[in-house]
Amino acid sequence: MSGITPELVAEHGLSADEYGRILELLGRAPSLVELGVFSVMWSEHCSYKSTRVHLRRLPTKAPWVIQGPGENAGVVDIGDGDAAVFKMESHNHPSFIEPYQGAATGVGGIMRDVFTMGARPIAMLNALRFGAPQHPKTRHLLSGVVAGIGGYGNCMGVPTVGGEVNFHRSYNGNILVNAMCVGLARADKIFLSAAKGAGNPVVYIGSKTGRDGIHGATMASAEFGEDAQEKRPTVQVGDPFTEKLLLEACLELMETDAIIAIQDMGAAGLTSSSAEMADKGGSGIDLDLDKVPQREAEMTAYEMMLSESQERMLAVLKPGREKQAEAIFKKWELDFAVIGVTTPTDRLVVRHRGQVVADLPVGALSNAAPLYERPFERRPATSGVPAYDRNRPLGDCLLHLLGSPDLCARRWIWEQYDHTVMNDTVQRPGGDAAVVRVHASQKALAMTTDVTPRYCFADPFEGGKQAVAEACRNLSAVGARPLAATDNLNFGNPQKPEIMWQIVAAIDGIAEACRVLDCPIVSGNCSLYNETNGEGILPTPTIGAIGLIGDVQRMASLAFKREGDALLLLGHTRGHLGQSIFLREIEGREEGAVPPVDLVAERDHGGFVRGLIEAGLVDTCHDVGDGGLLVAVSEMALAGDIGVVLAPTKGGDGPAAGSVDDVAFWFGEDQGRYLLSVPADQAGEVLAEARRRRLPCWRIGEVCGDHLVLGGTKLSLEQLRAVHEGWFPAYMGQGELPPVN
Amino acid sequence: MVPSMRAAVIVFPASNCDRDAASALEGLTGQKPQMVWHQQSELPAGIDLVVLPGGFSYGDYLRTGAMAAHSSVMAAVRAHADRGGAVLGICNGFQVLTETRMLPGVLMRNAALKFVCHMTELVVSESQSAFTRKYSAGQHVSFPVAHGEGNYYADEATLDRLEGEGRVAFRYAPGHNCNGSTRDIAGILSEKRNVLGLMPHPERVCDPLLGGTDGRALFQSLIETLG
Amino acid sequence: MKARVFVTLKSGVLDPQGKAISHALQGLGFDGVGEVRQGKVIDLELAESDATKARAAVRDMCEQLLANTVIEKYEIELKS
Amino acid sequence: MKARVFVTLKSGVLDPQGKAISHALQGLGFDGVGEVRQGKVIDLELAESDATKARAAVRDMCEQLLANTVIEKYEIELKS
Ligand SMILES: Nc1ncnc2c1ncn2[C@@H]1O[C@H](COP(=O)(O)OP(=O)(O)O)[C@@H](O)[C@H]1O
Ligand SMILES: [Mg+2]
Repeated sequence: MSGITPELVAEHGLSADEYGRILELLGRAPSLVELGVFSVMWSEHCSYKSTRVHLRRLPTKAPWVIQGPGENAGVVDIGDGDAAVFKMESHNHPSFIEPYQGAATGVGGIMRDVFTMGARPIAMLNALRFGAPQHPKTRHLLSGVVAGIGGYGNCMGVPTVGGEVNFHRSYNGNILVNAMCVGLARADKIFLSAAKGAGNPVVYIGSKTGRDGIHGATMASAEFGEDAQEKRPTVQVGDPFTEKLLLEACLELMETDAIIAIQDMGAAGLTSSSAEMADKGGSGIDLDLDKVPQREAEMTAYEMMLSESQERMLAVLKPGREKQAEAIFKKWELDFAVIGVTTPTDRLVVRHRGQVVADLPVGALSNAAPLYERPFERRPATSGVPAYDRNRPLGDCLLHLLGSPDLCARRWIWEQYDHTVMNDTVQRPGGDAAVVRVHASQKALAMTTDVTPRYCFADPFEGGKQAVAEACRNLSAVGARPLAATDNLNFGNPQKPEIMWQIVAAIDGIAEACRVLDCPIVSGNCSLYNETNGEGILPTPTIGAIGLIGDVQRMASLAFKREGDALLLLGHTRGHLGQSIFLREIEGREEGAVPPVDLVAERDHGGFVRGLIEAGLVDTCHDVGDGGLLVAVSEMALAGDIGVVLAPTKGGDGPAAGSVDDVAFWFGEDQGRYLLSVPADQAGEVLAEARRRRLPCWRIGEVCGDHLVLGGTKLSLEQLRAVHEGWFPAYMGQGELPPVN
Repeated sequence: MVPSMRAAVIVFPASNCDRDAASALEGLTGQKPQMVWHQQSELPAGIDLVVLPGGFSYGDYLRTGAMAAHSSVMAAVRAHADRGGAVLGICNGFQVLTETRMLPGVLMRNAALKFVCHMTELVVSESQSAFTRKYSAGQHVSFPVAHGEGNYYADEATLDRLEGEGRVAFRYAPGHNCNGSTRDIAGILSEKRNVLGLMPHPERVCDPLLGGTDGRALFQSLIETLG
Repeated sequence: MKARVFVTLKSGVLDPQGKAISHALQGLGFDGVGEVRQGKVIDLELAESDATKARAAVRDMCEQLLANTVIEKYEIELKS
Repeated sequence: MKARVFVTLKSGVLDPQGKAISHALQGLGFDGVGEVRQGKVIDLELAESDATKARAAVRDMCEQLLANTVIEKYEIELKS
């Protein structure tokens, strides 16, 4: 008796072909529970069916990589027996529907991915994209998302130390909320999710199961229609208090040797956690749903298997250790139940009220999941040098840019995040990379998230390269050696060949940059179908990267520190204005070729800068990014509250290659550049060292006073600060928003 | 001279500045404080100082500090205070102290309804206490704040009394009241002056790498008094 | 005219606060406390004196602002 | 038996949330909205079936936990 109709199949997000494949694999029609299990396991979110073939091209190995992609998070060796564990994940669709809870549960989810590996989370970052500022939903979404991230992270007591925010109309109907968590573990105490061995108890830990977000995983993989608001999918509500207990209880249990495998219940909760653990362990699992702690009465097997209730974990224990584990969870007042056992079969068997409601070969859910080589259509990258007015007054342009939505200070956001709890935040938000000390040591981890979606749209390959290059540059700028990265690939509908091209090319660009910069990808996440009514987002492959600082006393920050320092510029300036913020904000156009990324130069410049910082020669450094040179200089001046007089030599031997005009020189977005501020008596040494290495480096000014002076242009720091700091509070304050919670 | 102050840090289920308080104390005294779980009904013997750390003891659900106020360890903390023992409540710890009524008033939602995390300038209004003797009255110090509910409120009579008895230990400096607290109050003392509650975090400014050392004098005052 | 609005979580939506309160009450020795749910009550003073119009206006306020209808429901009570 | 508890700020205690709501309502074009106050509503399921006992128990809950009587007052409603 199979009541599985084609409509039901379609509602589960499965194509007719995919359903045919299920019939073949099972040799019978699935039960409703089984159909639900397939629908989540074969969803884009869990199976990576559109991207898997391409993700294989990413470099994932290095001698210091302990765990690459394939586990809950990536793990790298940071010396002295310590390991850094990190990953980034999206919660885009839920955050659009309910910004506070969507963002909060996104934070909770990525933290679980990290502590399920045995790591204590030590820092959070978030990469956010919103629609145009003037779009009616943007302010509401922004305030909800920020409050949700803070609400969860602050309660957990994990500092939120970095991230990024962009506005663009392409995100009007699809905001992006990518959260990254970095944790610390002992390198020899990493916990994995392979449920090895038969006869071992499968235990359920954490919150009770309710009817939360049923079919959330399928929702995250389907394009939005007009009726997204109408359907009101059950939104998951986060409970950071319970998560904090879960964190402490799990870490306490991990101090024992009772655990064989452990995995958080993320999207598709019980289904994906049990199927993935069985698959990785090469075992079967028998679950008895009657044992599952339930929040609501009369839950069906289907609901329990698909529930996305938060703050839950599944673990496989060594036999006989149930009591020991239970005592720990009792102490932390969390639910604990033995709900199943591993078996020497290859089947996932689910029982409910005495009936077998699902009996599936594990391989059918994992290996046999569909894998698509979706057609793609190469779109030529934008090209050419855009026209612009060379005579624009530099000072006016600078003030305009510093106060524009994509370049203004983000203080309004990060002051709502506790970024100093845990007493190890040695570089706070607002700099290039955040720096968090490894507790009770001299080492520190630097971390950053980066991508420039407008570049990725214009040229996905160069854009992919640029995202990695910029992330590594941000790490180098504080003096950290890039170790590894996590990627969160946010794109539109992969069934459209032009979108598929963006995915393919961006991955290639990322792969090439990671290879040259020796920064492997160790974890990641894909979020596809970010489209509303056929309109896709700008391709946004967010890169989250971490780096190591050996001695926390030897690091750099962007703030000017001393009057009289010489300001040096490393890297060529060709005045590249294509796809620049200047072009968009001042000229009102988005066109031209993206700035090319010379990866070899990136590698060499980064190494040079790090060497100077490690040697104690440089303590002030900033990379030149969005908005170009003059914006970067202003940021250094504002951060240090000291002015600067700029006077680069013109022509021949000067920093401007060829005949670059002033506007292009100061606002071009050429890659691979850094600004260094060094005591005047050491500048010669730094310049000589650069010459020895044949690196392009010039003195372009002096740090002094309380103005930014450039030829006839003279702007006070006060003036610059007012526009830079002013935009966010003014924007969020116009017409008061209601309290978010 | 080895300071001999013995400190205990109370750990509620979702305390999250317990480690920070402990490492600040250890850094200044050379001794690890005792960590005391909220379900204990007694404090370890010989404790001079009890620290109620920052965090979200019970998720800040219902009201901040409300549930922690009923935990069994709080009866012991109250008894310790009644015996004249020193109690320092930081941030959530301050909220717990007002909920137990060991300190008067309440901490309401920040007036701007947002969590605030930044350095803030304080004025030490009272240097005559075990907590503040190493500061001078009127001295300006920088401590960070990190809270969503630090808006101190008490009725006028209570406020007058606090001020009259010299029990306002810290105020937000003019222009730095980040949460709407009445009379700019950031920290207050109990009647016997052995209990201090304050919203800003002195334990986060005991290490120059973390942005300052203005918090050290608070712990040093305690070491000098209790050691 | 005065209006009182109750904004409560839709049934089935997790209520962490309610859960914690129930737990705390049990801890205080109150036996027999089952599920606890926490919501908001919003009291409004309105210039409108016509009950039908007032109710309609408050309903609009709930839809647009007072309730997050993705997870919350609301009830309106009028008192003159 | 079910109990509903209203916990609201005593008059005279400033209510920033209420103020923000009132402000936002005006911004949305709702005229004639005067003072707005926000409080909590807590719904409890009780095993107790005797109304007098239930009310007494809930009053104790309010005094001990549900309300902070320094700034809040409470009302209790029982429904069987
Ligand atoms: N874009 C990507 N690049 C590299 N690895 C990826 C990418 N997307 C996903 N992965 C890896 O695939 C595995 C499964 O990812 P995911 O389903 O997001 O994990 P989770 O079950 O923890 O949510 C993880 O190990 C993740 O690191
Ligand atoms: Mg996971």
